[in-house]
Amino acid sequence: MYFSSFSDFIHMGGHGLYVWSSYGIAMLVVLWNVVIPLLKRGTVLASLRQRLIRERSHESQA
Amino acid sequence: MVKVVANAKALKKQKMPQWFYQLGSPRWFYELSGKWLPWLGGSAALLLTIGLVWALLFAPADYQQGNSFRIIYLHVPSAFLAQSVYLLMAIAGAIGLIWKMKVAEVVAKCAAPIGASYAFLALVTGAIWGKPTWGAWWVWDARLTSMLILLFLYLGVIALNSAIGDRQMAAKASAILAIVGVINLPIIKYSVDWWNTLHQPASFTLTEKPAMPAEMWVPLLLMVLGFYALFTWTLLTRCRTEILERERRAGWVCDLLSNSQIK
Amino acid sequence: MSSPMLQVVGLSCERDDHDIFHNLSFSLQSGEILQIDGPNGAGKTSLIRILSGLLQSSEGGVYWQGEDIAEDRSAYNKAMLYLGHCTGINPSLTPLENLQWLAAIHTHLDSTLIPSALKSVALEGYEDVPCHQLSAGQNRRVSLARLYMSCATFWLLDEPFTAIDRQGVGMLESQMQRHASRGGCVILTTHHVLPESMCRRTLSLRGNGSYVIN
Amino acid sequence: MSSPMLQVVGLSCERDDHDIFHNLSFSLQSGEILQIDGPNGAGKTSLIRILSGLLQSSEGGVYWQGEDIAEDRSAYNKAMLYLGHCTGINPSLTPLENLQWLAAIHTHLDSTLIPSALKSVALEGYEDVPCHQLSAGQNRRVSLARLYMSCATFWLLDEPFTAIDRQGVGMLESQMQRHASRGGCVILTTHHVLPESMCRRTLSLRGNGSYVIN
Amino acid sequence: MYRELRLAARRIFDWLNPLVFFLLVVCLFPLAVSPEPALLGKIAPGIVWVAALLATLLGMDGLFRSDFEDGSLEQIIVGSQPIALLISAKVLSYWLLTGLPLTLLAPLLALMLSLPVGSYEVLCLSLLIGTPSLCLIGAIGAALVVGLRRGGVLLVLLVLPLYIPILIFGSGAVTASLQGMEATGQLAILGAFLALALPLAPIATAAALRISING
Amino acid sequence: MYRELRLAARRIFDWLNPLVFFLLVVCLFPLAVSPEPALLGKIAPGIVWVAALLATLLGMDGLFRSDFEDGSLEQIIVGSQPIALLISAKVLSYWLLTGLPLTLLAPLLALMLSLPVGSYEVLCLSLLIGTPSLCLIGAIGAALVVGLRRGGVLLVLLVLPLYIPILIFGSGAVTASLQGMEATGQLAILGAFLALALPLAPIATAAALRISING
Ligand code: HEM
Ligand SMILES: Nc1ncnc2c1ncn2[C@@H]1O[C@H](COP(=O)(O)OP(=O)(O)OP(=O)(O)O)[C@@H](O)[C@H]1O
Ligand SMILES: Nc1ncnc2c1ncn2[C@@H]1O[C@H](COP(=O)(O)OP(=O)(O)OP(=O)(O)O)[C@@H](O)[C@H]1O
Ligand SMILES: [Mg+2]
Ligand SMILES: [Mg+2]
Repeated sequence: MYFSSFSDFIHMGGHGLYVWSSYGIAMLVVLWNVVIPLLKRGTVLASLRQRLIRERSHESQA
Repeated sequence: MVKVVANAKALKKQKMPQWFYQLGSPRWFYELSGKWLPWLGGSAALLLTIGLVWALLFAPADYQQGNSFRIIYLHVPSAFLAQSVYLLMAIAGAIGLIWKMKVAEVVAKCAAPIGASYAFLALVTGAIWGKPTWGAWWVWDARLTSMLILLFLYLGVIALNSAIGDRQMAAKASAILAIVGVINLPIIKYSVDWWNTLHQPASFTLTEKPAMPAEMWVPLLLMVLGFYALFTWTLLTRCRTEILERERRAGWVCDLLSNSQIK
Repeated sequence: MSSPMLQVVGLSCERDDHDIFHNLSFSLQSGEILQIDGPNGAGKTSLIRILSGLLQSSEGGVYWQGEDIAEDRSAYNKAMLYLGHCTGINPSLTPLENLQWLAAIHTHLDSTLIPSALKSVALEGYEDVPCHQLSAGQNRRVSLARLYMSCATFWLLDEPFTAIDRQGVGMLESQMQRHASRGGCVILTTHHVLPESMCRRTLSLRGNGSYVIN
Repeated sequence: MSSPMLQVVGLSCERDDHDIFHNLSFSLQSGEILQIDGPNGAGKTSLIRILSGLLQSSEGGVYWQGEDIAEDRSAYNKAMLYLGHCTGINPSLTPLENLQWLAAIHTHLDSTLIPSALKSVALEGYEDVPCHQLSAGQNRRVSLARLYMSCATFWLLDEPFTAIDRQGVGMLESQMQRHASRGGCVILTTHHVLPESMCRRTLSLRGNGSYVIN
Repeated sequence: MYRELRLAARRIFDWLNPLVFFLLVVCLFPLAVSPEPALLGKIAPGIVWVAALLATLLGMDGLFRSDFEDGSLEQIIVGSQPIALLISAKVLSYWLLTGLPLTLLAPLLALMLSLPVGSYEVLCLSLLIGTPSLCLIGAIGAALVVGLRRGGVLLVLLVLPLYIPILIFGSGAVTASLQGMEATGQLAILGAFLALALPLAPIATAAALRISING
Repeated sequence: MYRELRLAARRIFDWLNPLVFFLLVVCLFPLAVSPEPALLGKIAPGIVWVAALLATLLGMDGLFRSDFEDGSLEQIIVGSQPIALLISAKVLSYWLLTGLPLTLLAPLLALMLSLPVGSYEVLCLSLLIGTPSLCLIGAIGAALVVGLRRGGVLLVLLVLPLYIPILIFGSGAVTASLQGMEATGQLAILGAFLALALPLAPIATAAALRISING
């Protein structure tokens, strides 16, 4: 363990703001890269299913 | 006569090995990537967690830069990724153009926003790091400039892709742009290198041992590997969605959709 | 029977979601005129553009004298005259200059025939007026003047009669017949009722993916 | 006799050097249909544009219910539906959005009638497709849907049948007749031969400056 | 107005484009001139203002062109709404999609050009007041050239001279604040331009459109 | 080629326009930045080069657009001449109407920006070698966006990043000569770019046009 106390860890020897904001932004970018594909997959699957159901019902009518 | 021509076409296709065409089959790609996905996700999570804890808690501070040095664990992996993703995108685009391989088109399209996000991250972390180190958020240095241009190249590809309605046209047009852009990459890199430089030289090379102590570069290596694994996971997930959308009328997709287990 | 000039095999066209037409096959002999017919949005223009090589079909092939047009464009381009919805006429140039330019890029157009062609489409006296000062029909006529200066075997015309007056329509019809009787072949789309005297086949697109030929 | 709706007095049109037509006068009663006829370049479009107020005549005036349209545009604009060579359809918008926009700038268009109007021109199901993905005839149909949602008295249509299929032409003709029988009036240009059943007058421009009305 | 915004929203990237252009043009200068922060800081107000001006001008060319080509403009003229009002709506939505984001992006660029932090406020304020005038004046030019082929280049010619006073006072305001002086005077003049252009420019534009359509 | 030149000659002002744009943009800087000769002289190479770049880019958007709209492009594609050849002719005539006059005008502007006389030669030479590459690369972008609405702004985004190396070496050459150094290195690199772009860019443009037409 490099840091001796939690406040040291937050403070980062005066560079806390820089380090933590970078890690924060990185977190956002990583989250964006994880969440967006999953969300998109969800919506696309739902809409494709809907389509399929609609088309099937059309076919059975015809 | 028509048959003869068709045969000639088939012959031409035979020039590439079989696996190449298998990879080109969206269904095959979809099924294979489905098997890889959990492993990739798992290893990305593992590598990133270990790397992060090590980087933040255990790695020593740099004797000159102090703790701001810890930004390297984000900056370098994202900078590496941003560049290799562009190359990947251009190669996939070229394959899509030359062999009309659908999967390659999909890969090229899906790689662009991911690459742009890492280029953005590299820029932002670099800028934040620059403030304590160089005393300025931004300087017109070679590396920084070339990274900025890379981001613009990504944005151009994305914008072109979204501006063209037709999917195939969009894929082909942005492939051309990506390929032209790739010629530009080394040019920018060397021209600006030669033009003005402040940024650190490479710390990792294939041939030499890193100058940093191991407790510094091992977590960096872990982070780099973790970022690559995460990128692959994101890419595959995006591609799978895109493939479903494109192939929605194919039989196998309909079967897949009516199978309610798949989420 | 002689081998067909143009052969269309299993052509399908897909735009966005739905099939425009599916598995369309026909062939055209020298001396034939084929009218493509069908309601708005049936896919006539799409078919013409595929035949011209401007649009890619999702399946199937088009063969000109046995050669796939996707493989070797140059022979086909030399033998084909294409006239689309857009006329290819630059509004800032005069009819004369426009036709000169067209003759320069198409080997089948003979630039020495330009004056007589302009006369045939009743544009004598307008040679030197910039095209943006011409009426809609006059602009189409400039483009149609190509039919009077071309030695291409195959004419591919998308709604050639748009904006043309009645007399002009009759004149164009007889020009097409003349071309066919000389051994050329013509494919055209139009909503006009062609005269009985004009012997031709029709391909009717139904708008639901199916088609009829007779 | 009731006073005429539209009165055209001594109209002349000169473009560049030459007279297109000279001293043209006619008037239109409520319930009448007037077809403007003539060879290409005779000046039909020029006349229509003068009547719409888009082009200025070199001489003469156009009077709507006794008022010079050059003096007071707003009353005239509220009563007139103009459909030109260009459709006024933005290719990036959908048919629905296009008609909504048109309804917003024209008080005589009723936006609640858009769905039924689109149905009348056989564009049901295309409401949400961007117009650049529609065929030539479908684009014209979007613009023509206005005829089914307008309470304007006076329709001014320049070649409304361009690119429309045969069935569509019949449908439009009956819509115009319905409008006339309700007391509206219509001026249209077309090269089509209108059916005998459609009672109308014709104004034939000769292309040499003279004209005939019957 | 609604249609305009919708048209723009159709392509989400459309409204990113002027921004990216702005950013790119600003980036060209350090590359072409010199990367020294001291020199850059000195020329920064001028560069940002010139870039903003060019970014506004760039898309202006297309403001009425597509409406002209597809006949929408004819419909507007034979329509029953006041033309000047429709034009104001169009210009407003154009500004919302270019001028406003430009203003918001300006501090970032100022940072990249090492402009001292104290001048950011004046920079943004001057852009906020100045860019609407640019849009309004540009619209007059766009209306004049709409029927012409290659109108784009002609437009630049017509409009740039009119832009010069705005440019001078806009960049002057920032330069003044850079030198520690008050910039209120210049900003007030910019405001006066805007107050003048807001009612008058749409009327001039409407007249120009009528002329262009009479072709 | 002949048609292109004739088209341009039709409007005599067409080929004056990029020049006037170039002139105006260059004049904006003394107004926006500061009229001090010492400062201006220092930033002059960069400004002239950026203005030349923008002037080239400005008309680029229309290079294929009118041909696309009136159907000439379809005719070129179904025509029997090699497409890349026709494109080269088109780009060449575009350059003759923009790049070349720009190069000839540059000394005048350099004078206005108080650039020392010794650098004029290098400035002209760098523009002479550099602007054809700009035109060739721009044509690729123009071909990609030709079918799109508001392609103009997108074009800038696509093409500017590709212009940057040329800009750096072009203005670098002038700056070097300003500081009394040899500029041969930069000029040689510009020449190499041109040698690369001359055969390759028309091919890429042709491919892009084929794709754009397939709509
Ligand atoms: C906005 C600012 C910055 C940008 C755009 C940027 C960009 C880059 C890029 C593109 C790389 C990858 C280089 C390669 O692939 O060889 C990189 C690596 C690196 N950067 Fe930065 N950088 C920035 C600021 C900084 C700062 C302020 C520092 C520290 C003082 C820094 C330190 C490093 C280090 C140590 C590497 C690893 C070099 C290597 O292993 O190749 N960077 N940066
Ligand atoms: N902008 C213009 N400038 C000068 N002359 C023009 C212009 N537009 C048309 N003309 C001329 O005016 C005459 C009439 O043109 P107009 O467009 O009115 O004809 P039209 O009867 O509508 O023909 P069409 O049946 O081909 O549509 C033509 O001879 C044409 O050359
Ligand atoms: N660029 C496009 N993208 C997607 N779909 C399109 C595109 N162009 C046309 N379509 C669709 O393809 C179908 C056929 O269009 P096409 O233009 O071939 O019809 P057409 O038979 O020529 O009709 P018209 O008689 O109106 O000219 C239409 O339903 C149309 O909606
Ligand atoms: Mg059609
Ligand atoms: Mg007409």
